Amino acid sequence: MPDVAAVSESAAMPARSAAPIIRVDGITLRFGGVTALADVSFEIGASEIHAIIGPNGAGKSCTLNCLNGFNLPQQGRLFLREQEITGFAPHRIARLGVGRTFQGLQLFAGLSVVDNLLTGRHLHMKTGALEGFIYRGWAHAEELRERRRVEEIIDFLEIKNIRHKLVGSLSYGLRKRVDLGRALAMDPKVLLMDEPMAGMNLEEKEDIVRFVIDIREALDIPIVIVEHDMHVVMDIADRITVLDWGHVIARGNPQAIKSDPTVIKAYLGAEVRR
Amino acid sequence: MVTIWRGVSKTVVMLALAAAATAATAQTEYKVPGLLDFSGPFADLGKQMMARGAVLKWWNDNDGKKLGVKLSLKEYDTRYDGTVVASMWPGILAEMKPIIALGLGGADLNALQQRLPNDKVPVIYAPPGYGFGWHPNQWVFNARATYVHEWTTALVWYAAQNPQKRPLKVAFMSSQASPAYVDLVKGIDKYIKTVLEPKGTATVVITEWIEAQPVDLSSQMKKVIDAKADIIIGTANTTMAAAAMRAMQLHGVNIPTLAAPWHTIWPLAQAMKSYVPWEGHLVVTGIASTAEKNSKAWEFYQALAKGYGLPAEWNPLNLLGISQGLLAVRAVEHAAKKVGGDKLTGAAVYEALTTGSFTEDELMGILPTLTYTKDAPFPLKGGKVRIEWVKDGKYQLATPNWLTMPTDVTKW
Amino acid sequence: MTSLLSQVANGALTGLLYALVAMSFVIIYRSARVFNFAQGEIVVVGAFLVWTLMSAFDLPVWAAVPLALLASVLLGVLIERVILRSLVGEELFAFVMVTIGLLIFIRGVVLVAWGPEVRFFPAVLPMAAVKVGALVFDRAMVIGGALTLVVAAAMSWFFNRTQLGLEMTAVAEDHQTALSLGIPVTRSIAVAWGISGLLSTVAAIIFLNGKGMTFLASDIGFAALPVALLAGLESIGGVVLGGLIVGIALGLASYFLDPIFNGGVAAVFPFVIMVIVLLIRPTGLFGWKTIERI
Amino acid sequence: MTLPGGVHAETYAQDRALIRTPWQWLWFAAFVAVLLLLPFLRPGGAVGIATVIGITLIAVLGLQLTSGCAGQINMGQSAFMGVGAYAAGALAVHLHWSFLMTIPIGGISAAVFGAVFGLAALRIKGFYLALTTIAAQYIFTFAMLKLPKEWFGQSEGLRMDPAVLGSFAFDTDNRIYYLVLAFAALMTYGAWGLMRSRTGRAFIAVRDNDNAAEVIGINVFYYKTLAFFIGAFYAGVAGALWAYYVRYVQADQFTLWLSVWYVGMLIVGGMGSILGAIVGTVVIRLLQELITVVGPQITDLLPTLGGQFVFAAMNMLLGGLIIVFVIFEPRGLVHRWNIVKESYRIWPFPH
Amino acid sequence: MLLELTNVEVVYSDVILVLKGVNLSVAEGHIVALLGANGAGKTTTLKAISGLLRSEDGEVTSGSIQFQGVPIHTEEPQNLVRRGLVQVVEGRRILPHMTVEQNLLVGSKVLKDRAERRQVLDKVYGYFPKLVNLRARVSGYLSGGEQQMLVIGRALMARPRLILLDEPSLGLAPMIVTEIFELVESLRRQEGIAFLVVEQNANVALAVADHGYVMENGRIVLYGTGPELRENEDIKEFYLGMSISGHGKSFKDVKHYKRRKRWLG
Repeated sequence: MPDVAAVSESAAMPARSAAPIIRVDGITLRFGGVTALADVSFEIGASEIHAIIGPNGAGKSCTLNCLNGFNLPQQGRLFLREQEITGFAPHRIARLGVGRTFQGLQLFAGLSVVDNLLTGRHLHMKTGALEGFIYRGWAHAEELRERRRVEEIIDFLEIKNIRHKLVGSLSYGLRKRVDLGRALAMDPKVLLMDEPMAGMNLEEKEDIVRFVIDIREALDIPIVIVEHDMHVVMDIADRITVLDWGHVIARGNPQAIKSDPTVIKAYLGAEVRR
Repeated sequence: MVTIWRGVSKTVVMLALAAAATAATAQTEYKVPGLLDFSGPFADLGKQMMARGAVLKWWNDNDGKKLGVKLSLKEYDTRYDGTVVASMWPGILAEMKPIIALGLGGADLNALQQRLPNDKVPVIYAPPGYGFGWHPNQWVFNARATYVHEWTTALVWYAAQNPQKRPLKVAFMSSQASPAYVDLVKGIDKYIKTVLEPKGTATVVITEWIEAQPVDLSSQMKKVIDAKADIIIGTANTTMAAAAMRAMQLHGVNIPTLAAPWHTIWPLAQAMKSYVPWEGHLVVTGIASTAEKNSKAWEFYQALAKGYGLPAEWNPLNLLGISQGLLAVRAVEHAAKKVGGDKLTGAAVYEALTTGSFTEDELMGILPTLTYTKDAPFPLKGGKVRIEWVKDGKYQLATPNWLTMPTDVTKW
Repeated sequence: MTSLLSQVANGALTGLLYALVAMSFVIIYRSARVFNFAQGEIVVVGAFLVWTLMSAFDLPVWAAVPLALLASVLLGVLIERVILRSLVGEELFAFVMVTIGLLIFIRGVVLVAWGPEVRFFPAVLPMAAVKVGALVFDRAMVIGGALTLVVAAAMSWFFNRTQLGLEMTAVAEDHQTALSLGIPVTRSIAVAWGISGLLSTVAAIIFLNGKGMTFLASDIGFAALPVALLAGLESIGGVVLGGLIVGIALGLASYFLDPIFNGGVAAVFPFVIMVIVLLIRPTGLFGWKTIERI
Repeated sequence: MTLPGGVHAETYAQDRALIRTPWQWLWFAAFVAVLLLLPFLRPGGAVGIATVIGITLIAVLGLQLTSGCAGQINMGQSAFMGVGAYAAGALAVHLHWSFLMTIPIGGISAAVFGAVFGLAALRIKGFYLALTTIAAQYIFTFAMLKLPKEWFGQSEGLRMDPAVLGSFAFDTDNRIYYLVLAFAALMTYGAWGLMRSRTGRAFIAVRDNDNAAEVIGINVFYYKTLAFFIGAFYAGVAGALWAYYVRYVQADQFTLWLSVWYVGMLIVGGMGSILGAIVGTVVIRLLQELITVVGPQITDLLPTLGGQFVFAAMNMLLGGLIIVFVIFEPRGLVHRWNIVKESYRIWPFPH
Repeated sequence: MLLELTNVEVVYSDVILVLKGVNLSVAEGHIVALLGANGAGKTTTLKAISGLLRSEDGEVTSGSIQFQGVPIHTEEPQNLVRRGLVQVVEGRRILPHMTVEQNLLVGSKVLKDRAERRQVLDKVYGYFPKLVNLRARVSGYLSGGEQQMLVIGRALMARPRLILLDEPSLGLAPMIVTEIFELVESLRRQEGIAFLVVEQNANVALAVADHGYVMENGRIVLYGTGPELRENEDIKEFYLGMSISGHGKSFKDVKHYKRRKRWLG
């Protein structure tokens, strides 16, 4: 990846290819007695920003978890570029190029920012335990090479001056940024983002939005984003899937979603009789 | 920190030496390291075994003075942990340059026995030896032969008491928690099968492996009873012995057990305040008997207790400590006579130990006459034991005299 | 055949006794989320308390046992107050280590206070044989087994039926929720330590009844470990079943496997069963399962 | 990475380096010199203690990798050590292989045994895992007493000859000290390399958040197993060295108690750092030494107390110290040291 | 006022300032909604009131919290429950391995005897007839709605004056959410219990609320009566992004230099 930040933002929107990158085919996920997802299907096209919205607990995170292989749906199938990935272990799916940021703080608190990002490079590194033990030579060279790569991301996310800090000591906003950096370090072919704006102020939100748009433009990858902030979603999403209580109740572009009566109802909730 | 304390200790010793110098005695002082367990699994031995210190003091005042030798004992808590011994020993070597050392058992034996020939320090052990220590040219010495030697002696004697003139039926009941327990069972088992069985003296009817700290032995005991055993061997700690006793009471039987004095009758009868449950049970020991009073050993004990602050009572563990101390001082004595009290070395003491005999007289009747060779770390020939038992509710000697140990015990 | 039956039946009884010790692990674990490695030492302290009161002070059973039980409750509460309380919120490792430190410390205390000599534990329970057909049992063991069942039932009742017990179960489930409902979590944990101390002494009485004893009796703690784990660290009733399973399996194993391995299976077999069960059910047979989230 | 103010890395390699200032180099060089010259500076006692510390350190480093870094509590380290000792011992005794072969093979044998528990670690977590590893101890003792006598000697154990290199035998305290020192240095260096390379990061990722680690592409199953494998490898090497030091191997030497102490050393030093393992090992071992040294002194000075009382009281002291330590500094000495250092530091400063 | 917060500041782990001067009050028998985005500090506010903060290394560093006119910010949770202040923690924290009835009984710590417990229990069952048939069921197997009812019912067992309700609609179907808020409303009406409800679903919360507060970044940024807020354009936009006006420019138009400048400074 070239320096992402340097890519002009006036670059033309990449053309959409016809084949979907991700296809979710009727997945159903249950925990004990609770149905988290019921027959959910959708597709993610190449380099689109696809938002999944819905009330809290509607199954948005569960959807991402299924895509990651973290949760195994009882029914339905998942495809990544027409390759079926249902039942794959999460690390295998990650290897296929699915990057992910998390809703809560899921960084490795005992590692510095640089090392957190380097864990994102894990997939692309080859040093085994033995080379690590010897360290000189190969392992060292790879370490430096990957470090260079990670520094690009640090540059892009503008977190240079905190690179050696333990992430446990960082503020919430910065941690979210490191989380994004770690996902980017994976060189993802698809990026899943779980509530990246949660708990941020307007300025921080603007930053993240900028990063998201830049990433899409520079990497030309689809981004699946689960988000509550409708403002952000309506502004940046190409397509939106609306989930409610585990069901897909609407999908389409922002304009269509905004005026969809089912969506309004789900979001507003039914009027309470007084 | 260690350095500081070593420093302090040195100062203390120097002061003591200065004080000794004013007394104008020309004794050459040799420091003797003692390895003991005060907080590990054999902590119960620690207190009793300190009797060996009294022996050294006694000897310093008597024979030591004549020879110009003074032995000062320093006890260490090894927690019966090989790691502690292994890390401590080089320091002891460097600081004390010992000519002899007093050990405790398995843990320090394990950690030291391979290096002692290089270190040129003989180490004396009080309890009986083990098969796994039976190698030539050892610098480790037991004040008596192995458990197997001692216990088979008792077995042969007991079989001879058997009025029915049939092979004595032996049951083993011991634990595999420690190699030591396994070792003694294996040795006796081999001796019975190769020597006694062909002679029709004894036969092994059952071997029951139990836990070292058993909860309940009633079903194991049932098997032993069903096997019609005449005697049970191997309950080599008090918990096993007590649990076996309970199980027998449960089944309403009383099969005699054979063990060392500090395993069964003495500690448990003391705790239970009664010898009655132990009627007919035997113990065997290569040292003087506590059942015997007014013997030479008893007199020696009295002398130690009165004059040298012997902390413990007239009991088998105490005797262990005394026997160990005695062998040590006599070995030093033999060596000093040969090379002179101011020229003692570990090698000289080793030579003294491996050549010549230590007479029962020298050993104050606590030990029988011992003759060591370089073939084994214990006297292979001529060793003797005493057998004690509970008869008519009284703890007493089963035979008036020492019994000679068999010489046909081969390594197992 | 009788021998097999006898081994299995006596194994089951022994297993029940282990269950009693395991229960004292479990009661602390479920409320405080701490596995107390020093439990075996607490059993020893309980045992010495009884011994001191009965053998040294010559108190009668009816006075000595309740006094010892009371003292062991206080000991449990004291440990919680002084040591565990200051660690709330620390990592798992801290708890592992602090109870190990406690183990070493209590052992030192026991050695200083009572010394390493062998003691004869008084026969609090009647010692006699109970014959069932060809099988012979130790009456004290049978009483102990029955007592274990009674204690387990009582504990089950306490934790499921009484208000205090329910509150303690709530603490076991979720400290914060319990707090939000007005349950004093730290007090519940202290009560758990108290109960656990009590059970330890009861276990000591049954275990050591009329036997020789030294400070090494603390091995009972490690012997009971497989029972607690196999059952799952939250379940009171499960522990009884776990004890029975381990005991019976032990009986079977020593009958069938000892001849093959030339004995000694009893020491290792409970651990082998434990590992196998945990591989299949990682929180034991009756332990609480948790759902992981990201 | 804590640096004094004003030190900036010019290259990533420098940024990655362990020793970065001239003063650090000086201290390091002095430390190495003391270690190398120890037998001449303080012959005897110090060498013996240092040898055992060196062996212990290797085992504790392994435990640090398994437990401190990868977060998998392991209370079977001593059993793993035993496996290494027996494997190396058997090869040396029966096949007369060189220690250059037997020590690594001892390590690998232990590693394979340890990896079995790593497999379990995927499913079993927390206290359950810690207690499961205790089973290793019982299985080890059982196996060593049951496997054919021709292999491991059963209750007799294995008696070994000194390690030999050409015609040079490691048969004195000083010689074996250098052998252990060399291995300890190598293993420490290796642990450091492991820690700051891909494997170490994966370990910490698995420890801090195994779910997130899995999702970003770290094979958690593999790394948990690997953590046990490597940790047990270290234990195996330590065990093999122990075998060559004591030249006698028996199951009795490797107790659960020892594993417990290893965990204690980690706690005192600090979880998750190589330096923590070193500090913890040295501090606890010296403390134990101190007690074995001070005990007799007190007994000498106050003979009326008797050794029994003094030594038991020492145990109280040691246990009490650990408790106090955990309560007041649950993250270990190294953590405290870092905090102290932190307060002197002006880094990070805006460039 | 039943509950009054004045300039409350909360710090976590001695460093992270989460609440930056919160003023808020709840009158006897009122329903007050506390709205705001994720991470705005709503839950922290509730925990500061109920005393749960301290169990998470949080601390009220300045300001005052008064309940029934008495300062309570150093009070232990159990004493607050005794005084009638109960928090229903976010995420339907049932005690999953206990039965429904056990769950309810656990909440009755402050009641004095069995008879009283029985009586309150019956009353709760009266409000939640669904739970009667489920009383012996292990609560982990209940549906989300049933669990939500259970936790509210459990809070009622303490006979509270004020319930702090954290996101009751989380992950529930609209119908169920409606049902729950109807219940809240009827509890207020019949029992006179006051509620402080943290909610993301503004509409449903404001429909029953007498007053509402909007939080952002640890501060109260908007205050009004229920109907006022419901008609407020900012609220609509804040929660729904439905309005085309408002924010003024699209997020897409944010410029790089702005970030650069701030980060370099």
